[in-house]
Amino acid sequence: MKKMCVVLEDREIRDNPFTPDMFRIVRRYPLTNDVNFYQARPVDVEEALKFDYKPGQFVMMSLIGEGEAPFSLSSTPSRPGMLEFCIRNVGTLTSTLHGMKENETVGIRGPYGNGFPIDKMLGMDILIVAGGLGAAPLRSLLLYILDNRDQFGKLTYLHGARLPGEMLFREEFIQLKDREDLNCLLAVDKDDTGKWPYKVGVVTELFKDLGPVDGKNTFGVICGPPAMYRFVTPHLVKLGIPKHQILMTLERRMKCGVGKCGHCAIEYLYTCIDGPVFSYWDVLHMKEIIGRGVSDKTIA
Amino acid sequence: MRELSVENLARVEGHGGITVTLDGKKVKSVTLDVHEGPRLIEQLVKGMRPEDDLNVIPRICAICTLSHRYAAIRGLEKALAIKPSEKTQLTRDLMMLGENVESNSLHTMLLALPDFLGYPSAIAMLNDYADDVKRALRLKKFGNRVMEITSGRIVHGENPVVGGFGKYPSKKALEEIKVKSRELIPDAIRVIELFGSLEYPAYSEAESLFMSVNAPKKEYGFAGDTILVSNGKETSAEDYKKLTNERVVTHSFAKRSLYQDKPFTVGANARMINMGKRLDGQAADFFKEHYSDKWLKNPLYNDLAQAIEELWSLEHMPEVCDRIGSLEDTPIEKPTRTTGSGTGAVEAPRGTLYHHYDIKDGLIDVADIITPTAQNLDDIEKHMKLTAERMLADDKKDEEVRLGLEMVARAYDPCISCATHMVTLKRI
Amino acid sequence: MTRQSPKVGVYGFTGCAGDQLMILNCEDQLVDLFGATEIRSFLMAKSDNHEGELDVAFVEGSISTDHQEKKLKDIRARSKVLIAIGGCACVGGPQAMMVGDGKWEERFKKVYGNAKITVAKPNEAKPIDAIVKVDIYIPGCPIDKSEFLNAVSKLVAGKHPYLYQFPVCNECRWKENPCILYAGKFCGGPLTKAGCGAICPTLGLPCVGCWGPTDDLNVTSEYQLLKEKGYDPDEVMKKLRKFGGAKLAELVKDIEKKGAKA
Amino acid sequence: MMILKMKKEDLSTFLDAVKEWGELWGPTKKDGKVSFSKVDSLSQMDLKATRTIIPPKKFLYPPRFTMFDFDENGYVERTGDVPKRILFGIHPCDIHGVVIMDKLFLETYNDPYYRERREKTLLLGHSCIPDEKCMCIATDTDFIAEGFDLFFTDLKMSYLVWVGSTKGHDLIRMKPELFSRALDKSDILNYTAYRKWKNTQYKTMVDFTGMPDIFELGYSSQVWDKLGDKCLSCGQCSMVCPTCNCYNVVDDVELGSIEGTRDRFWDSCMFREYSLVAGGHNFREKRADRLRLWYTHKLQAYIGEFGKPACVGCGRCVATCPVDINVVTVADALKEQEVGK
Ligand SMILES: Cc1cc2nc3c(=O)[nH]c(=O)nc-3n(C[C@H](O)[C@H](O)[C@H](O)COP(=O)(O)OP(=O)(O)OC[C@H]3O[C@@H](n4cnc5c(N)ncnc54)[C@H](O)[C@@H]3O)c2cc1C
Ligand code: SF4
Ligand code: SF4
Ligand code: SF4
Repeated sequence: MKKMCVVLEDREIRDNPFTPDMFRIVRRYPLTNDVNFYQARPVDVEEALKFDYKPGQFVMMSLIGEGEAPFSLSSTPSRPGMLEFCIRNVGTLTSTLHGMKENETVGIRGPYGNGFPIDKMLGMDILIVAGGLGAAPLRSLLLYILDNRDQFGKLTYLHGARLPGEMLFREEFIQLKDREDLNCLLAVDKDDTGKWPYKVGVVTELFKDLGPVDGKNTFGVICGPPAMYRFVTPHLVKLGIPKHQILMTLERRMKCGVGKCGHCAIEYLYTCIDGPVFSYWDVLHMKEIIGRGVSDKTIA
Repeated sequence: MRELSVENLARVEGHGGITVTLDGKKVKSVTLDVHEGPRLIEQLVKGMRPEDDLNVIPRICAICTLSHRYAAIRGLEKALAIKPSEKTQLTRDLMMLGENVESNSLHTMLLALPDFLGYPSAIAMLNDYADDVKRALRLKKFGNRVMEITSGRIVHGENPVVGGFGKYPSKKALEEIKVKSRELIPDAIRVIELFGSLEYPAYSEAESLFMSVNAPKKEYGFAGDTILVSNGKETSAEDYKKLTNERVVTHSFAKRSLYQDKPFTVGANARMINMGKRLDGQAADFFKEHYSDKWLKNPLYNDLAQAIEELWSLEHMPEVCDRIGSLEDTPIEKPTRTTGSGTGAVEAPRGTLYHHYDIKDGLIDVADIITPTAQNLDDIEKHMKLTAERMLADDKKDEEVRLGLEMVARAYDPCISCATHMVTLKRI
Repeated sequence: MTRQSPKVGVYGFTGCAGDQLMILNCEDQLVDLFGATEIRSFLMAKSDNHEGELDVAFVEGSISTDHQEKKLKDIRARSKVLIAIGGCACVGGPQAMMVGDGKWEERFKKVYGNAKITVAKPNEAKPIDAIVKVDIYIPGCPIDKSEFLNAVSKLVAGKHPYLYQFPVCNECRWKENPCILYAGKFCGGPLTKAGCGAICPTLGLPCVGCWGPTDDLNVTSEYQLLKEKGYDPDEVMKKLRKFGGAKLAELVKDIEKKGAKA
Repeated sequence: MMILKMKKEDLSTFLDAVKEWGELWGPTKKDGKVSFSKVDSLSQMDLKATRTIIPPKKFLYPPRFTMFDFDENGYVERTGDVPKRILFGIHPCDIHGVVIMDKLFLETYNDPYYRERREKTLLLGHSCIPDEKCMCIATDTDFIAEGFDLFFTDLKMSYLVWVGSTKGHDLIRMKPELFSRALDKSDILNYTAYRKWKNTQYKTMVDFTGMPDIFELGYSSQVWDKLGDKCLSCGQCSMVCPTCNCYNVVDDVELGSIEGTRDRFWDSCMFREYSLVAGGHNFREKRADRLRLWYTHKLQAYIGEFGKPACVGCGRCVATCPVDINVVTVADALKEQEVGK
């Protein structure tokens, strides 16, 4: 048994992990009709370069009078100085945020969460599958790998959206398609414009165009709406990727980000400190993890 | 023919309006209608246990919430043959004093006074009468505090129950009331002086009859088992039907009352007329100073009566608190029978309120509630008609007539007397 | 950055006026309240009322005549945000406790006899969201000062009011009261929205349910429990319905049907 | 560990003396309400009371408090207004509860609000007599070796006093003449007899061994649905449990400004909105799911991590849940696959 007692006298950590620092929104523009892109920098510019994080981590963002909410970092630590977010307008805090202008300030604390296990991923092939807003944390990983391209193996990026107009960072990803060192495949469920030059169909359709995959040497990474996990994971398993190398980032309600408030608990794990990145293996023995429906039956 | 209508006479236990129909200079009719939707509360409590009835009926009116509660408790306790302890009785007295201070200060200073001084609201008076508005808010807040301490919260407190109280006020809270009530006496006196110095237009003057409870022990008070009529008669509260004779009129969801086929007045001035001589303390001095025959005719004096009554309520609190504090807490008394009838009569700030219950096998069989405003409605109509006629005869402008009518209606403090806003004139 | 003070209207329909009165009972904040907002219409507090476009409308009371229905629709049409204040507006109030039992007309006749009332056409009481869309609910009978002021303060600051939903039991526990229901007596706490501060259980009295039903109540379980404790099912139902309005009436329908079979 | 001896009748003198350090709090009973309250002396306490309705977590982490004051320039933490308090009369189970809370609030990220209160609160434990709802013997929390400042074991004629911290020792030094180091054979015998006797006092028999596996096996059991049908979602169980820590956070602004406060208040995983996320998805929409989380947390997950349950056997859930859902009934139901009456 581990020692239970915390010795008070030992600890000299006096910082308040709940205190937000003030950041200024320096850019803000719409990505789709309900998702905005934000760039933010500490009001105290000196601090800007000190904010270090890992892809897959998130921050708690405060708006005065609206409270706090967790948001993934969409930028990469390999390009320091500016934090980037893409945020969907779904409720109280996010709608006020959507109404804010450049130069206004928000509170930010973090980074929190485990982030992607970059150390373990070094030298491996990477297969990223993004759906909808899942692109937010995955863009961070993608840009990070592109900035450190020589340290990773083959890189594949699959991205699905409902409609062309709903694809986050559409122009950015379309440009990436030209890169030699990246296989970037894009799909939309439906093409209402009639001008979509790429795949029309659900994101799993893109697996047909993948080509050979060296499963044992690959990390599969998924992020998207809960239903997507159910459809995509079997494909990754079929490709021979070991379950502990299939990563997914999860969302839960959060009120603290630091493992105290309890809201993000999944059995004994906290999404905020033990996650938000979990492996499929974790998910398999924690049944509640992506909601009802992922029972032993559907996973087996 | 033209119609002078005073729309949205809000708070006559809901929403009402006054329509004055004019034919040249003659007033054809005055109708005060209540078009707030019917709630049928008396029917809904049928079949309920007495304790459940007590949760529902205070919701008839927020501003007389404790009066409703107390009237119901008195009626139910009679029906169930429960005798409350002295401590219970005194704590109920205290809560009524609180409601009286709250309601009277709200009505006199914040709702009626702006009319006399020519402002649309008390808030609009802030620039010129900041001290008086703040004084009124102080008094009102204290009245609320007394209600909170005794009943559990400011509005619709559930603490007073059949047979006693959930919890009695603590010694500390009683002390707070004692200290604060003494502190506020100068404020209450200023209110009397203010209303004592006002001119009360005589347009509405007419003879009337006045009814109130007869508080026990020849003291002034807000509850009693018999009813005094200013013609010298005294009737048991159980015979309330003979006094009030409720009837339905087509232009209103509120029922009406007549006594011996004539309208009558209930409220603070009725209490003063019937029991004013029993006042003591400084309130008695002010009563002697200001009381005159005019009170018997002019409903506007109700405002002054409320001001004097409020002082009396404040003056009485310390003594009541002391007596409550000196008694041991008593448990809630249990019913001694399950079938019976009883009528409770109390003086809500705006007049006598009756709650009659027939209980059968522990369940409510009949509930009959007669509110003070319902009793006053005919009287209000009568005085308004006179006011309109006389003002028109005096060649008053429509604007003035409208205000004059509003003032009369408001003087009755009809439940919440924000009465008679938005007067529009219609000509045919 | 200064914001324009929002244009506000306060309206009352069928009810006891307690929620409007609670606004007037904010004695310490009343002057600030009238300063921070532009109160365009508030019949209960002032005479110079102007109807027109509003940023926020507070609506009290249930709807029980055709006349009221029309007026409410008008208020909705000219308000950006419409807030239901109090139990009557939110769920219908005590006058809606028997909604749907089919005996309303019978009750009406008992009170008014056969008299024809011409002033308006009466109906069985409805919560306001049965007629118009409601943006925010501030429950309570009457509303709580601080919940109201919190909401107004946020609106004035251009923020969103927020009420986290949990039952009275939570607040009751914070007050460390012995549980009445655990002792086998009726208490409405588990079914009722918190916000009052568990006043009644703190006085040793059962929660009567005046904040209205929570969004997540298990009325069947409480009904069963009380029946097991020896309560008359009829009585339990009456107690449950008191402040539940249309919503509770819907929930207990099943129980009543099953109860009749049992 | 230092163990001292004190005469029974000296306790009152001792408590009067240590009041100099801070406010004295202890268990009191009023109107059927058993709670820790501020007292002037030992005479106002009721040391026979088994369990308070709310555990001492209320001192370290109040039901509602303000974390920050804010305006447009940022957030200023609100700490420093906590009084120094001495809590007398805490039982072993509740001290175990505090130890679990300490881990949660002081490790990984250090919660300054909890920390401040914890540092300013001295825990003076007291031995207890189990009642019919106590089950600390099953959770191995019937005795305590750490986490307190002083612990008083009542041996009828005298107290044996465990000194658990330097702060505890400082209190002893305020009245050193009341304590003696001279423990003799009879003290050991008395203490052994007390332990033996205490072991025989338990009436609630429950066995938590193997719980993690039973939970795993019973994940999809219909028992959860049956319990879910009964649960009232009242959240009482979370409020009273000494090891429930969940909270919610809200911002309030002042009228006419954008200054305001950020408050924290106790929350419960038994509430629907607790697990609701954007888009209206709820990971624990059904009451059965929520109950399972609650009990998994107490009887499965924590055992897996730390070798013992996050239940300290205080019996509060037994003494609280109106529909009889508690660690005992849930453990039994899972084992027997049947929800008892
Ligand atoms: C680790 C993590 C990373 C996230 N990254 C992003 C991101 O990059 N972009 C993005 O747009 N969103 C992200 N989210 C979701 C985002 O936190 C919620 O959309 C946000 O909290 C909604 O706040 P609101 O005040 O606008 O909504 P509210 O008005 O509070 O509520 C709207 C809905 O959101 C739910 N909700 C409230 N708080 C949370 C919460 N903390 N988490 C999830 N749902 C909540 C409510 O139950 C309600 O159903 C992330 C969430 C997590 C846990
Ligand atoms: S007394 Fe009532 S409100 Fe309080 S916990 Fe028990 S059931 Fe809930
Ligand atoms: S388990 Fe019991 S105490 Fe907990 S929420 Fe359910 S009914 Fe309430
Ligand atoms: S689960 Fe029950 S017995 Fe165990 S610590 Fe919590 S309240 Fe006490």
